Order: sequence, then C-alpha cells, then structure tokens
Amino acid sequence: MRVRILVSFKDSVLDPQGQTVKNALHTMGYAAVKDVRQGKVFEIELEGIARKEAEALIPEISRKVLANPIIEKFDWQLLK
Amino acid sequence: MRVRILVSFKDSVLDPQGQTVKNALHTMGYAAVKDVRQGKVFEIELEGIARKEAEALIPEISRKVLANPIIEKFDWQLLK
Amino acid sequence: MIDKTILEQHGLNEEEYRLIVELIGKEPNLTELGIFSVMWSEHCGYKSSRVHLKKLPTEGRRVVQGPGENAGILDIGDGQVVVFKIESHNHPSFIEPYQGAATGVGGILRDIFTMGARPIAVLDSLRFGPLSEPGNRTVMEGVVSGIAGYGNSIGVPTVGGEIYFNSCYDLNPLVNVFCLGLADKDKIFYAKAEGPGNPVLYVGAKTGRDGIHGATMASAEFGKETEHKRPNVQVGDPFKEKLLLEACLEVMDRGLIVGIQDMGAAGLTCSSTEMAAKGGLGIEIDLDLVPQREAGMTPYEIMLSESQERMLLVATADKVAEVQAVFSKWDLDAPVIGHVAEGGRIRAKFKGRVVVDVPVDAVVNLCPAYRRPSRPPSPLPGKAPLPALLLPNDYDRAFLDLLSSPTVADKEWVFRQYDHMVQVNTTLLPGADAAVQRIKGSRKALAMTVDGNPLYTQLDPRTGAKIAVAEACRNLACVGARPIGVTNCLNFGNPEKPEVMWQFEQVVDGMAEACRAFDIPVTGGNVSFYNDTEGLSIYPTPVLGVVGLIEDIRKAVSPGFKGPGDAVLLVGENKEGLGGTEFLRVAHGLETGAPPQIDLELEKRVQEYCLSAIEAGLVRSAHDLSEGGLAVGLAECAFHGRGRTGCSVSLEDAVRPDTLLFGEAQSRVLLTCRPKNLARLEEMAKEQGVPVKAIGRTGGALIAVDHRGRGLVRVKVEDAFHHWKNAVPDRFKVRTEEGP
Amino acid sequence: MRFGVVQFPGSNCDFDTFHVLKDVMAQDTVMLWHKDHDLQGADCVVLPGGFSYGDYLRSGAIARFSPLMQEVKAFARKGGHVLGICNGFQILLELGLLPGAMLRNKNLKFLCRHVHIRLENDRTPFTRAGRRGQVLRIPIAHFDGNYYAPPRTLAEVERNRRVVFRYCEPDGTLTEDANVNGSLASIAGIVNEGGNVLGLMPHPERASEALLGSEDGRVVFDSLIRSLGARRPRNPVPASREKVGHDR
Ligand SMILES: Nc1ncnc2c1ncn2[C@@H]1O[C@H](COP(=O)(O)OP(=O)(O)O)[C@@H](O)[C@H]1O
Ligand SMILES: [Mg+2]
Repeated sequence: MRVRILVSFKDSVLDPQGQTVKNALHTMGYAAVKDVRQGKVFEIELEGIARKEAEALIPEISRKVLANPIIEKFDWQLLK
Repeated sequence: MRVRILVSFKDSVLDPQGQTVKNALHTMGYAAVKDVRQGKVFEIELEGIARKEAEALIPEISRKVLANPIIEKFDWQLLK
Repeated sequence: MIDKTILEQHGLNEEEYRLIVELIGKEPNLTELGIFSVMWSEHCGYKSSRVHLKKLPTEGRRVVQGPGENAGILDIGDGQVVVFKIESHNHPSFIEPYQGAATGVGGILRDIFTMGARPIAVLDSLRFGPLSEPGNRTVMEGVVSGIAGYGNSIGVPTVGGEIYFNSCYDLNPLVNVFCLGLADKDKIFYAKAEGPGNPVLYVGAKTGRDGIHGATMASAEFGKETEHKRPNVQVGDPFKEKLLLEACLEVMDRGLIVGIQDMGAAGLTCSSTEMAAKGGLGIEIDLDLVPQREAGMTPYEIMLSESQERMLLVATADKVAEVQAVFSKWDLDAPVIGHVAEGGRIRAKFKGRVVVDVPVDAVVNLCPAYRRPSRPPSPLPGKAPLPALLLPNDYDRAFLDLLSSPTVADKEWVFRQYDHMVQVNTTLLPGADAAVQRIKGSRKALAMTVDGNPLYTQLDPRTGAKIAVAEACRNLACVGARPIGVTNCLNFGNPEKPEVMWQFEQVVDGMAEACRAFDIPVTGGNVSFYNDTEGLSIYPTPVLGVVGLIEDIRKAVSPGFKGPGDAVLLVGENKEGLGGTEFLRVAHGLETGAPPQIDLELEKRVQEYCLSAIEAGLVRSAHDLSEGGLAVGLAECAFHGRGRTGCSVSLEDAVRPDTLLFGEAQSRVLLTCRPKNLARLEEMAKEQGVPVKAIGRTGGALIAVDHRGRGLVRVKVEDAFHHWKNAVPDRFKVRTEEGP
Repeated sequence: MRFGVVQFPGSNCDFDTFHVLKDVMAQDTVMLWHKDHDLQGADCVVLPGGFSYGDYLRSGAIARFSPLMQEVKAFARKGGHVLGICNGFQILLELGLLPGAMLRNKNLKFLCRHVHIRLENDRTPFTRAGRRGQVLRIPIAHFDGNYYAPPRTLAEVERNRRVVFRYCEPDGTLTEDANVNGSLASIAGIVNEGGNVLGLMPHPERASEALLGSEDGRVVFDSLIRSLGARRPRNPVPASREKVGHDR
C-alpha cells in the first residue's frame, strides 16, 4: 500500500521558504503567482497490514513523528 | 487557482532523509513501513491567468525553479 | 565484442587496449574493461602528470608519509601526527553545485579518517565567475551551502579558505577542499590488504547506480535503453558519514582491523585493487554480498559505482564479530564480502560466475604515463606591455572601489554559513591570514592556509606558482607559525593542448623550486585536468595548502590593530609595477602585464624576521600584503582590529602613487608594535638583512596615507569598512529584492 | 556533582561539552549513550549540539524517541536538571519538556558567529552566577534557531519569567538586527515551569576558554556547579586561560 502524507506549516505560522520562492518567481517575471507555501511530502510504502489498520497508523505516525503539531498540520491519502 | 506541486528525488537517487525516517520508524516498532521517500510540496496560488496558461506555466516554473531536473522529478495537480 | 566505440566511451585508445590485453593475457570482458578504464583514467592514473610530479620535493625530517597514500602525514612531536590533503570536486559542483560541493567535502574527509586521524579542520578554495552574472551567483550559493551542509553536520569546522572571481570560471567553477586530521603516531592505518584469508568487510552506505564512470553503453550486457537515465550526480549523506567516521575511528582505536580504504572515485574497484596492490596480494569478492540500493545491478555497475559514504576494511577472522559489533552500535552493517588471497589478482564472482579476474599490478601500477607535448602560448600573456596608465584622479574612490571588489571584499557572508567553531579549537576566526587550531592538552597549535592567485599564474605560471607557495608560507609566518608541509591541487585545462601542458610544467617547476627554497616537503595533492568548457580552458590554477606549526600558542598573533598608539612597520620593499594586480583589473579593466616578481631568498628572510619578532614577543599584529597592496592591507588591519582603529602612514618611496597604494610587490608584511619596541625591531631587521621602515601610527578614525608630504588617501574607517563588508552580501540581495 | 553528556548519532558538540565540563570546569563528567536506559547517577544531564539523525526530518525530531530520552524525561519531571544546547534545545522542544518550536533562521541560511545575549533571569539554577541585565558574548551555530510559540504559550512563558536569554546588541538593547535568527521576542533560551530544564541556542561550551575568545559561557556552568554541586571548580587548566591576541 502506498500512502502520501503532506506536512505543511499551519496558516498562522510564517513560511519564509515559501516567501523566498515567491519572491524569486516574481523577480523572474511570473506575476501570476500570488502566494507560495512550502511543505514536505512523505511517500510511504506499507506492507503486511490491512487498509483499516493503515488508516489508523498513518495519522498516528504523522502526529507523533512526521509533523510537529505546534507549527505543522498534515493531510494524507492512500495512493493505491 | 490553487496548484500543488510535488518535488522529490528521482527513484535512482539516494534519499538520505527518507531512509533516516524509515529507520526511525522501524526502531519505534512500525514494522509495516517498508520504504519512505521524502520530498517537497509547494502550494501555489495563481491569479489572473487562464487554466490553459496555468497548465503551461506550472511545468515551466517547476523545471526552472522548484525542482532540480538533474536529481529531482516533479508532479503537479490543480486543486481547484 | 569490444570495439572502437566502446573503447572511446571508456576513454581508452587502441594502444592502451593492446597493452591491457598483453598485461592480462586475454581480451577483457566489459566489466574488466570498465575497471581499467577508471583506474587508467587521468583522474586515478595520473597519466599526463606523473612524470612531472616526480620533480616535487617530498622528503623532510617530519615526513611519515609522502605522496602515494590517501593523504600525507607529518610528525608534529609528542607522539602526534597530522594527516592532510586537498582534493578538487570541480565538475560535479558545476553540474549540481550543492551536492557536488557537499560530496567533495565528504570525499576529502574520508581520505583523512581512513588513515586513523580525526578530521579537525576543513578549508575551501573556490573560484567562480563574476557575481554580476546570476548564474554564477546560483553556483556560488549552492557550493557554499553544500560545503556548509556537509561540514557543519558532520562536525568538522570549516575554518578558512579563499575565493577568487574571474570570468574564466564562468562555466567551470573550481571547488577545492582541504582537510587536516590529527592522529596518534602509533595508530596510523594504511590502505593495505594483509594476511591471505583475512576477511574483507564492506561498511557504510549501500551501493547504487551513482556516478558510474563513462558514457552509457548500448551493449548487450547493459540491456535496456532506460538505463541511460543513470544520474551522474551523487547525493551526500553527512549523517551516514558521521556514523562511519565514529565507527571507523573506534575500530581503529581498538586495533580491530588490519587495513582500510575509502571508496571514492571508482568505488569498489579502486579500493579493492589498491589495497591488494599495496599488500602485494590479491582480493576475492562475491558481488552478491555487496549491499545494494537498487535491484538488478550488474557486476559492471557494482564494481564502478561511486556511491558515497562507503569503506572497505580488512580484519583478521577472529576480530570480525567485534568489528561488526562496533558498526552495529553506530547503526551500520559491516558484511564480509570477500577475503584477501594469494596470487595478486582481483577476482569477483557474481551469481556464482567469475566476472572479473585480472592482475592487480596491471590495474594499479602499470597505467601508462605520458610526457605530453608542451609549447608556450604565443604571445606569452605576461609579456605583453601595459599601456600607459593614467593616475587615478580620486585615490579615495579608487581605494573604496578596490575594497568593494568581491575578490578583495569581506567573505563573512560565506564563512558565517560554515560552522567554524565546532570542536572548540578555533583560536583565530576565519578572516585572519591563516586558520589556527589549538591542540588540546598542549601548548602547540596548527596553522593552515590555502592560496593561489590565478591571474599571476595565467600571466606567468612559474612565477605565479612560486608566489603561491611563498604567500602561503608568509600567511603562516604572520600568525607565528613555521611551515612544515605542503599539499596542492593543480587545476588545469585539457592536457592534450600543448599550451596547457606547458603551463602545467611551469607551475610544477615553480612549485618545486619554492618548496625547496622553504625546505618544506610536498606530501600529496590532486590534479584536476580538463577544466575546459566550450573549448576555453580556465586559467592555470594551482592551489597550495600549507600547514604550519606553532610551538607556543600564547605567542600567536592576529592581523588586526590592537588599539591606538602603536607603531606601524612595513617589512619588505615597495616596488614599481601594476601587472596582474587586482587594482589593474578593477580600475583599468586589464588582466595583463608581468605579475609581481619574487626573490625567494628575500622572501625567506622576511618570513624569518617576522617569525623571530613574533617569537620574541615584540609584535602586536602582523598581516601580509597581497591583493590590493598596502592600502588594502592597512584597511584590513583596521577592520579586524579592536574598535576598528584607523592609522596614519607616510611614505617616501620613489614609486608611482597608485603603485605605492595598490601595487602587489611580494615579500611585504605589516607589523605593529608598541613604540618602545620599535628600536629593537629595527635593530633585528638590520641584523637579518631585511628592509624595514616605520611608516606611521595606529589611531584615529581615518585611514590616512601621505606620500612625500602629499595626502593621498583620507578615508573614514567606517566608510571603508562598509564598502568592504557589504560588497559580497549586496550582490546576493539583488535576487530576492528586485521584485516588482 | 556529576554531569552526564548524552551522545546521539549525529551529535557533534558532545566531545566539546565533555571537554569543557571535565577539563576546563574540572567536574566529574560522563558520556551517556542514547540507546541506554542509565543516567549513571548524573546530577545534570546535558544534551549537546549537533545534528542528531542528520536533522533530516526536523531538528531534534527523531532523537527525542531514543531510549535514554525517556529516562531524561522522567528525570526532569522529578526535578532533575537538564541543559539543552542548540540541538539539545531543539530536542527538548520536540520532547515537550519545553514549549514552542524552532523554525528556519529568518535569512534561511546556517549562521555561525558570535552574538550578544542578555541574561533575563538570574534566579534559575543555570544563571545564578550571573546577574540580570548582564550581556554575554557567545557563539551561535545553527540553521533552525528561529524560536516560535503560539501567542498564548508565549504570553505564559513571558509572564512567568521563563525567558532566560534574549539576543541583543552589545549594550543590551533589543533590536531586529541583533535578533539574528528572527526568534519571537528575541528569545535565545527558556526554562521550564519548574526552572530545572534550560534550553538555549547559543553554545556556552564554545565560550568557556579565553584562548578561544570568550569565557562568558562559563556563567551557565558555574551556576550549575554552584546550584547543584558541592565542589567548587578547581583552578582551570592553565592553557585554556591564556589570552591570545584576539581581534574581535
Ligand atoms: N599535485 C600533486 N602533488 C603531489 N602529490 C599528488 C598530486 N596529485 C596527486 N598526488 C598524489 O597521488 C596520489 C593519488 O591521488 P588521488 O588519486 O587523488 O588519491 P585519492 O584517490 O585517495 O583521492 C595521492 O597520494 C596524492 O597525494
Ligand atoms: Mg582516497
């Protein structure tokens, strides 16, 4: 089973990396870009585990390990 | 228009970050985790631009700015 | 089945192929050909340079190990040795600046700790095209953060370095990294396979298809088309290297292994054949036991992969379990993949079949050496006469412009990205003439510097090389260190061009002459040829790394003025001539003329004078004069000094005022002392036959220079400081702040 | 008293901290291994700087799960003294022994340099040898030192005088320039509610020998020794006290 987990800053937290990317894009003339937020993505391969279990496991490791709940939020999807 | 762009190392390129996360998860007892790859995600807000244009713009800025085509690949989707 | 195209792809010519067949007594298979191809490459085999490098002096009373090992070793007394070397990572850094530079650091670190030494300092010598080009900024930004990313993480301080900008590096930046380690003399390890039957262990990262040498082959053994997507760029894993470092040092410290070699260029091939050759034995490997990151790797790929962070060890059978326990403590596997064998052959099995069987001597020692044709370029660039130059009409302006030239300007933007203090030994912060690392538990300290002005070597390779050695030693003398050994990185264009070969010969000759004059052995180095892009070669760029010893750290001095009221002395003589100077480049846009000349005997006396004055405790600050000349030298002393004290100086020399201020005449040093010690210093100078003049005083808010009663320069230290300080960072601001 | 310095894979200031505590401060000091469960009787546990687990996920995010850290947590909860320096501070945040989180430095670059920090609270066991308002010159070396806490947490931390150090100008004033990494309220170090756990980004162990340019970092170690220890520091090793002609 393949899972994708997206981790990004909460809206209330400033994202200087995203800002820098946005500025760079503006400098290069991409005026259509209004905002950029940068985050992390994890693609995880799970094995020997039922879908139900996976659906409990993923939020658990996201909360405990992959994201820091003070500054980050996460979101996930099963890929197949 | 909101776009999500995923950037990650090409499959044949070593991903030390993903490997370290995988090892950590194993040590913590999450044996179901077979593999982890870590990448970046950009969420970009586009304005004043038609869908068609966006579809051309996104791969362009991904190649030129967001990803390093020598070692990274990218993938994108329109969110709405 | 091995045809012309395949040979070409492997960078071998037909004659070399015939030699291989003769040496191994059979037609090589593709994997065997691959092995010869990398081991006989310029990079590993030193085909074009070997005959010339022999001219370098390599002996001295401190030398424990000269060229020929991973790094040179010098005895520094008290049972300790230093292990040091410099390496280039030019091409990878241009393709992918961050990873290229990062893995460059990783590689040189392994060369040091593979010998049993703990790396204690890194220095980087960098060359980029001008920062006015966005592409050059991107490369520089990537290279600097790559060096930082690797070095900081592994915990080895990057304590110094140098950077020059010139458009000859637009498409060919140079990244040379120097590393020095400290070891106990009785715990040095060599890349030697001993004891037939001894197990061979593989430790570190898994093998992937990284950086496999040569163009891809469309041959049967390679199969699918898709494989030509093989990335040539390696991603560094400093965390893994840190574990490897600690684990290797632990097994070495506990005496658990017999020999060890890092896997750098040509990976498993190079490490196994070199270890076997050094032991006069053979090695047998089972490739199926080699940890692999990707499925379906061929023997060719496994043997030639350049995956980073890997090592090969030889241990006795009874110690294997203990070795593995140490590695497992550090979360690393250490499988046995083969054993040492009699018979001097390298043999590899793959799925039960022998896929490699060749004599190691042929691979390692019998690579042909060429004396390639050489010819001086005509006209010789340094012989072209300078046009008549107008004197500047505003010396203050010319001075500030020179301070803002990135080559002269402050490099804090760079080194504040480097952790230069970890290991708590850094006694002089970056920016001084040389880095100084104290040795814990003793009064001794090590000083290090890397140097090489590429414009001098372009204009006159031989003189330029001599100056590089002299200047490096002078930098050491200015902190109070005596030079004890040299390593060097020779960056050149295509050696098949006779002009490039000529430059190379001249540089090696000049280096050899200067090292003999200073009586310092060359203990190793690296040669990087083929630095050409679009047919244009870079300037010949030798980079000298010199190590010095300070017997008593309490006597070391730094370049900054120590406050107002001190006497300023100029050691050496001001001379006419602006050829090859930074001033000529900045003010007149010229890179021509004869570079400064150097008298090695005078240079030696100047350095000895500085050292004896420092050792006698008479000197408050010392700084050598180089790019930008006297004016820039004075400014740097003011900038580095406490409270940014200024100075006023008056000169009487019969030379053009612009030359006086900005000329780069060699063998000059600025000293300061308390006024009461001036007479003693002048007396010592007379005794030692060194020209020394008291030229002024420290103090005030200005840098003021008078010439024969006329005020030449009157610049506020603060103004000058801001020009110098902001020049580099300002160039990097452009990108983020010039948005709509 | 006894100090225990924890070694994680990727720690790189472990030997530095050990050297300063043992050779410079002349204290009984032991190394603690992250896989063990034994604090070896340490009275103060020090989490040193470095890049534990490469800091590949987030700084300090993986180290917090190591077996030894569970002991450290229990030790701290019982009032044991814990000092986290740089990566050690990041680990304490991840572990939840201290509130808040670290973001990337505001200039998005690694920063290694001397900074000035103002001592805000001299009533902690880590600072009692100093005095409030005192300015220390001390090096930093980090990528993620931009302290962040949600508004309510921050207010609580301020109210209870838990901010121990702030980045400042040499004269002690707080400015945006002096706040080199962009931390909220210029915060460079905080303690927990009980005052027995301190995290700080600057490296006191790099400023404990005159030879290296500053001894200001000794305030932290001296305070701990005074607070916890019977033994006063022996006269420091001579070589370390010797001045060199430092420029800055
Ligand atoms: N310019 C040089 N001057 C002196 N010795 C050199 C020079 N270039 C290479 N060498 C020596 O040749 C040997 C082989 O170098 P190299 O292949 O770069 O070693 P490694 O594979 O360990 O990096 C080393 O001992 C090195 O010191
Ligand atoms: Mg080597």
